[in-house]
Amino acid sequence: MKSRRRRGDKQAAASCQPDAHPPAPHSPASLLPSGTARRSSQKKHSICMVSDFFYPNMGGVESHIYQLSQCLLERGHKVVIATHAYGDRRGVRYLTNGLKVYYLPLQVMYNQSTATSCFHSLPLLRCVFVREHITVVHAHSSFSAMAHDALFHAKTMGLNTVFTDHSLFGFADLSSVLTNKLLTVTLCDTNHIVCVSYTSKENTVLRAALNPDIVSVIPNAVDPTDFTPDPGSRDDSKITIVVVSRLVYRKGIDLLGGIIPELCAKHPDLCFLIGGEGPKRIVLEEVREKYQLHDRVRLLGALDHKDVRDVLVQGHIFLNTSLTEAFCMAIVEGACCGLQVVSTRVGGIPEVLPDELVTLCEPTVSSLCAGLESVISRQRSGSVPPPAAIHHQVQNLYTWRNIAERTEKVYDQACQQPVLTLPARLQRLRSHCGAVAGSIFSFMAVINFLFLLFLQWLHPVHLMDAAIDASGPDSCWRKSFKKGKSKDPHPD
Amino acid sequence: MAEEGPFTDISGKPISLECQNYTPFCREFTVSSPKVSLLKVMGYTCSVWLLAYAVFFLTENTTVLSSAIMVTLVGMILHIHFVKVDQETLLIIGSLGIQLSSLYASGRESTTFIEMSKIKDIVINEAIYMQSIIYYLCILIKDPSEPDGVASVVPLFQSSKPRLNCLVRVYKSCQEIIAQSR
Amino acid sequence: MVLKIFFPKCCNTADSGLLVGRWIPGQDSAVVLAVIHYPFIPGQVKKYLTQMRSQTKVDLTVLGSWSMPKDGQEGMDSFLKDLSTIFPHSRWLQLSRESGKRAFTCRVVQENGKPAAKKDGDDNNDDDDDKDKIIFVHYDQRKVMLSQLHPVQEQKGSEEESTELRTMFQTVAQSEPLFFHDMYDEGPLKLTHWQSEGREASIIVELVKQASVPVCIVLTWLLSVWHWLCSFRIFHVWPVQFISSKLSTCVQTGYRADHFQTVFSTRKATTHMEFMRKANIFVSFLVDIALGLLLISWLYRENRISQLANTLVPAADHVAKELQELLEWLMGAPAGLKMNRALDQVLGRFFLYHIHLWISYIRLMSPFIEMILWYVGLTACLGLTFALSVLSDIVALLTFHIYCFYVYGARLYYLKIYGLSSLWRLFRGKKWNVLRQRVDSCSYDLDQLFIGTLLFTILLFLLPTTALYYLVFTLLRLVVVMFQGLIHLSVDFINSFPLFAMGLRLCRPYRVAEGVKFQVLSEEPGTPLHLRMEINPLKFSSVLQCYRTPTYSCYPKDSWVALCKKLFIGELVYPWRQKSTKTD
Amino acid sequence: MGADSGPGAPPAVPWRKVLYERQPYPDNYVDRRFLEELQRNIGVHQYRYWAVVREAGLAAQQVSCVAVFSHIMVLHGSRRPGTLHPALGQSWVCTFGTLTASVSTDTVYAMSSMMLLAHLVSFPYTQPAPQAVLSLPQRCLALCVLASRLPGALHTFAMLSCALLVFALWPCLLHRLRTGRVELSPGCRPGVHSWVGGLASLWPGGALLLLLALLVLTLACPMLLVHLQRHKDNIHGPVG
Repeated sequence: MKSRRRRGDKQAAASCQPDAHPPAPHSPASLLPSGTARRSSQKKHSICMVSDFFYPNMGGVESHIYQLSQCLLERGHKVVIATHAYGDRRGVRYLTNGLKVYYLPLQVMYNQSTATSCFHSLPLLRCVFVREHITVVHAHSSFSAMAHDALFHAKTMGLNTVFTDHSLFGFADLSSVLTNKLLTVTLCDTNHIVCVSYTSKENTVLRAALNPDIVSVIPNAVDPTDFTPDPGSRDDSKITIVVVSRLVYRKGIDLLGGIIPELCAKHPDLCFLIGGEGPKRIVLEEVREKYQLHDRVRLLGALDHKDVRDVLVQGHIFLNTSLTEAFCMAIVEGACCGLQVVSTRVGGIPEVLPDELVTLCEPTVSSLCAGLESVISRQRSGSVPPPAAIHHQVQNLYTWRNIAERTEKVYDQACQQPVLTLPARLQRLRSHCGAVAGSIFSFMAVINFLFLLFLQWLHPVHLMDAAIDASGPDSCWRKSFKKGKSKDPHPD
Repeated sequence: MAEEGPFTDISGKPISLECQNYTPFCREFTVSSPKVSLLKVMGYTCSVWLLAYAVFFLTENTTVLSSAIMVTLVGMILHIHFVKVDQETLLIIGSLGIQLSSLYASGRESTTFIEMSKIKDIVINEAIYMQSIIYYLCILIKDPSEPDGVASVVPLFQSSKPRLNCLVRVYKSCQEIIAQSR
Repeated sequence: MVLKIFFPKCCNTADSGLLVGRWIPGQDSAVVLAVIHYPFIPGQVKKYLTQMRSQTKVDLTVLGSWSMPKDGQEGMDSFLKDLSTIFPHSRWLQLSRESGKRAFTCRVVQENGKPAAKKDGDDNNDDDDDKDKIIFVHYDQRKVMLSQLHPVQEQKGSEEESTELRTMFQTVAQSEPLFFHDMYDEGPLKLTHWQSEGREASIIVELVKQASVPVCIVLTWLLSVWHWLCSFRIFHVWPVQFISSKLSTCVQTGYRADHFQTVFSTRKATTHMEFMRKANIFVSFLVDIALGLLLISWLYRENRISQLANTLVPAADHVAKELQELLEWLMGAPAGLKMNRALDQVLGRFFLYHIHLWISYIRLMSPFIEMILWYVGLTACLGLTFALSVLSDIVALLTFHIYCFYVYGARLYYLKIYGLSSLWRLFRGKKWNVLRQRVDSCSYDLDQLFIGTLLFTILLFLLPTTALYYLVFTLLRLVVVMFQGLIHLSVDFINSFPLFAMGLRLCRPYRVAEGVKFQVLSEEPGTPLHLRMEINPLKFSSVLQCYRTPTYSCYPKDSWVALCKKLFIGELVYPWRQKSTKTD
Repeated sequence: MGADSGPGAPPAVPWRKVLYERQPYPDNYVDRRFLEELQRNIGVHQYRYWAVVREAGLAAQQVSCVAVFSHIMVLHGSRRPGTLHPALGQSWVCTFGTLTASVSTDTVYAMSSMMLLAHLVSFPYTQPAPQAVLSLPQRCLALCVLASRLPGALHTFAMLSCALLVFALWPCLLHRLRTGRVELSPGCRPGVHSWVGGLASLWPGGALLLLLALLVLTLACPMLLVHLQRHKDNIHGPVG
């Protein structure tokens, strides 16, 4: 791994090519003239974002896709989103600025992720890719089966692919071994990969056995106007600790259940405000009942995204107990609201905020309690900076415009790379993913290719109506708005 | 007044669009799909009967034959009476309303008239149909309780399913008339 | 805007005269109702119109003039033009028909007397102004007057919700008094409308209308007597009420009494829906009685009753025998299943004793069966529904033993499942928190665990035996329930089927209108657009949905999944709905 | 700072692994320190042989308990029914007789041995013993199944009380000993084992098998564990 990296560096330095990625040994990409690269920054892409997770579901991945798409639209690219149908919401919808969303009727299996058979989503996804003239397929989240499927199909159809990994995985247990194998297969011929933090990049490179040069690090961002401090709305007669997260194992709710009784016994003026819903809620409820803390631990249940800020500003300290986290948006939001942030030192969290804004602890009850105690004593003595100062410091750290710019460069780079032909792809799969998995997935790739041929015969491209662009270079969205008559029948 | 274009439906079968201008505010669009092909009917009938005969040969039960004949006959009658649509007509009369009618292969005609005061707009929409995504023309019906809301959507040319170029043509002339009558 | 003129077909060939009708408020359209012929005295026309206005509550006015060229009436045109000064108006229509042409020409004169727009055959160089557009809609006055537009709007007050077509239909329907004036009436005015050739009426209908009032009074009195009888205290004692609510005959009697009350109320049906409901109930009542009489005429001929009785008793006996054999089979090793012998024997003997009781009961009853059947058969003269309900009750009584077995089996099984599920939670160290409706973790003592597990073992090993008995008797019970359900469905079908509305749809399709359809009449170039308006009848399925008499089967039912779940956990299932579930 | 803005010459500022600072490196820059924080075998406990042997004693002891129980069972089964016990739970005990009457003996044995095996697996061996949630019900179930096979009510009753002693009360006593006075517990274990040996002498083959099993469990298995320690290579990627 090390020798390969050096070679990449040398090559980049020698050729002065902005594209630092060493081309794959069996691809003729290195012959691209550098002029194309310079021109390509002006080039507009047609991007299809694919993920199982999108609005109306709420979460980090969902808002990432939405905000990134909006900023890319602003920069003149054409963006469509493909996700699965959420209950009654199926078909085609338009969001702000002509962001087109396909809610495809695919069966949901578990945790909002679709069932995968590698093939059954091909007809619909092919239809989307063809009629929208997609050039780049950007899949999100390794938990999303639809994203994996879309990458697989896009490669079969010869489109450029980009993948964003939003989460960290372990290596030890059986399920992560299987997921990592799947990720290896999916990513071995993907053009470019985006990770949200350096730790996440290391994790992904290890899991999927990737060349680190095709992995870019682009963090998430937070809209600072949504998270403004409001010291007036908090009760200064007591100290409030806010926790906003889904109540699941990965977010360390068991740790929280250990912290609450210990700190509440020590500080009689301490309150907990917990927003979120999940299977671990029962742990907190049992703790509350056991120690009679009904007036000091408030469980707010599921929060809408717009209510999060109003909850955050009611507290003094923001606590994050995650056991694993690629890039913690929650602590940025907390700091943006001017709170003192206490967090576990896991995953990419140490990279997110400067040391003066966050107190990092080990993911144990005793370490977290010690960290919280120190912050509480600082809060009591009044030696913490005012919320407005913290907000001012945080607000320009992560902005969506910057993220979109950097992602655009990733697209430019991905578009310069060739998409592997079927034989090359089969060879790559076999050489990269081990004998057994490689052979199985080569077989799948062949079947998928045959299925694509069958579909091309059954439903030829010339019979598909090209979609009218709502966004992108020749968007009719703005034009039609000026005319005062919109083609979009569904005002959402 | 009739205009013929090289129009096809979404599966590539040729259809014809006939547009008749009665007055500037009254137009009629007729989309006709190809008639039931006799060859196809014969093919289906023959295959069903051959199958029935094979079963009869194995079981030596004559009810198989008679039931096969009944099934083909009833199936054919149901098909031409309820499924196969030969012609779909859209009659738009400015300030009065829009009338949709479809003529089945058996000669049965079903008609709906929607008054202009109930119509919010005519639009081209996208929908997922079977395993593909298609464009279709539809009428938006006003919600009486909410002036800007849409109560329901009435799809047009549901059985012939023309492609976008045909839809755009109908859409444009419909919009002309609707704009006039406002 | 486009001017729309609704013109009755019958006036196409009318002589020249004045157009009487109404401008529809808010819309740019006029409904022509009749033509008043020349000669007339304007004062009399005005008087007649005010009289009609008060009768019909429709804002009738003179819309304009109608000219039909005939030989020797050359000066008519200018005369009709001058008429516009006599009648007050905002707009004056001048319709004229030329001989040899089918289309009309129309000229609209505004209040200032200047022709605002004209659309003549000879005047082709008209500017494309918005105002010169006229649509003639020809309608069949009779059909429009008699038809009822769906969905039915009962409130007359909601004028702003009613659309143009609805208002037009209402106008024609309300102007009925205008059409009573036919050509044989003596009077100063001559009108053309659909009844001008003579009024339609039927002697039988009029006679029935006259006769119905005293009949209704008598029947209402009889009904009140029935209600007085029902209100006796004795019928409200618990067991009587309970049993009568479960016997389908009693339920059917209740329905019938309700229906009678609706039909024979002395109040006249004011709205359309009310009238249709009455008519539907009445017609299905008649059909029901007719079917019942047919049944009687079949049943009481050729000694069929005794034949029936002679087959019924052995059949019940046979069923009991079969059950006995089934039980004996269950008491061995049924289908090679290994069951707990002791429990098996106990249960088997218990059920066998029941069958023994049942057989002796049947033996005791057998001499009287024929007589009972004879009297019971008479209920068919009250209608087929009664006969069917009685049949359902007889089936329920004859299979009472099966019901008993089912209840015993289900209760036992339910207890077992309940015990097993709570002990399984104990097994995993959990317990059911009743207050919070959730499963909590709980630390049990050693002895609790020990005893709990012992009990769990016992219940687990006894479960197959109980489950088998439960399964067999549930299947038997389901057969009976399905048969009863079939009977209930057919009774319900007869009770609720809107026979009258269906007949109306079949014979007079225009009476139930879903909407209208238009047809472009072959136009001649340069004339206004002529459309023919026809009535689009309601679909049969919509008729059924709209006019169906509400009965108990219209209430939402348990889904199949819920039924299966109930069966699995051993809750009792009944062909009727439970009181407790209804309140949920 | 974008993917392709990397300059030819390395910038003067050293790269830092932080996201909150805009650094003059491309997004896909790979630093020398890449994967430096990769950790292997963190938190791995280095076992010492005799300590493991001592811990394995607990497992061996549980196996012995099962053996004691099985032995009692066999002894009971080979005797003829004696006089009925007039004591409590007569009717209770009687029902057991009929429970598995229609199930064949092989099935009963198979079932009970499965249960006992499951018990051995799910027994809480860790030192601060949590509550025996699954283990106790499992052995009770095995016991009930076996007890229903016994010829008379007296045997069943005796069996139940004996099992209660071995399975329910004995672990309690051990727990007390372990938490109270630690020195006693290793001492009493050989006692149990020897007792087992004495009883098993009625069936020499079985005794031999048990002895072998105990030896393997207490001596060979720890040795294997300690030996395999050397080959451990566990990636702890940057997971957190």
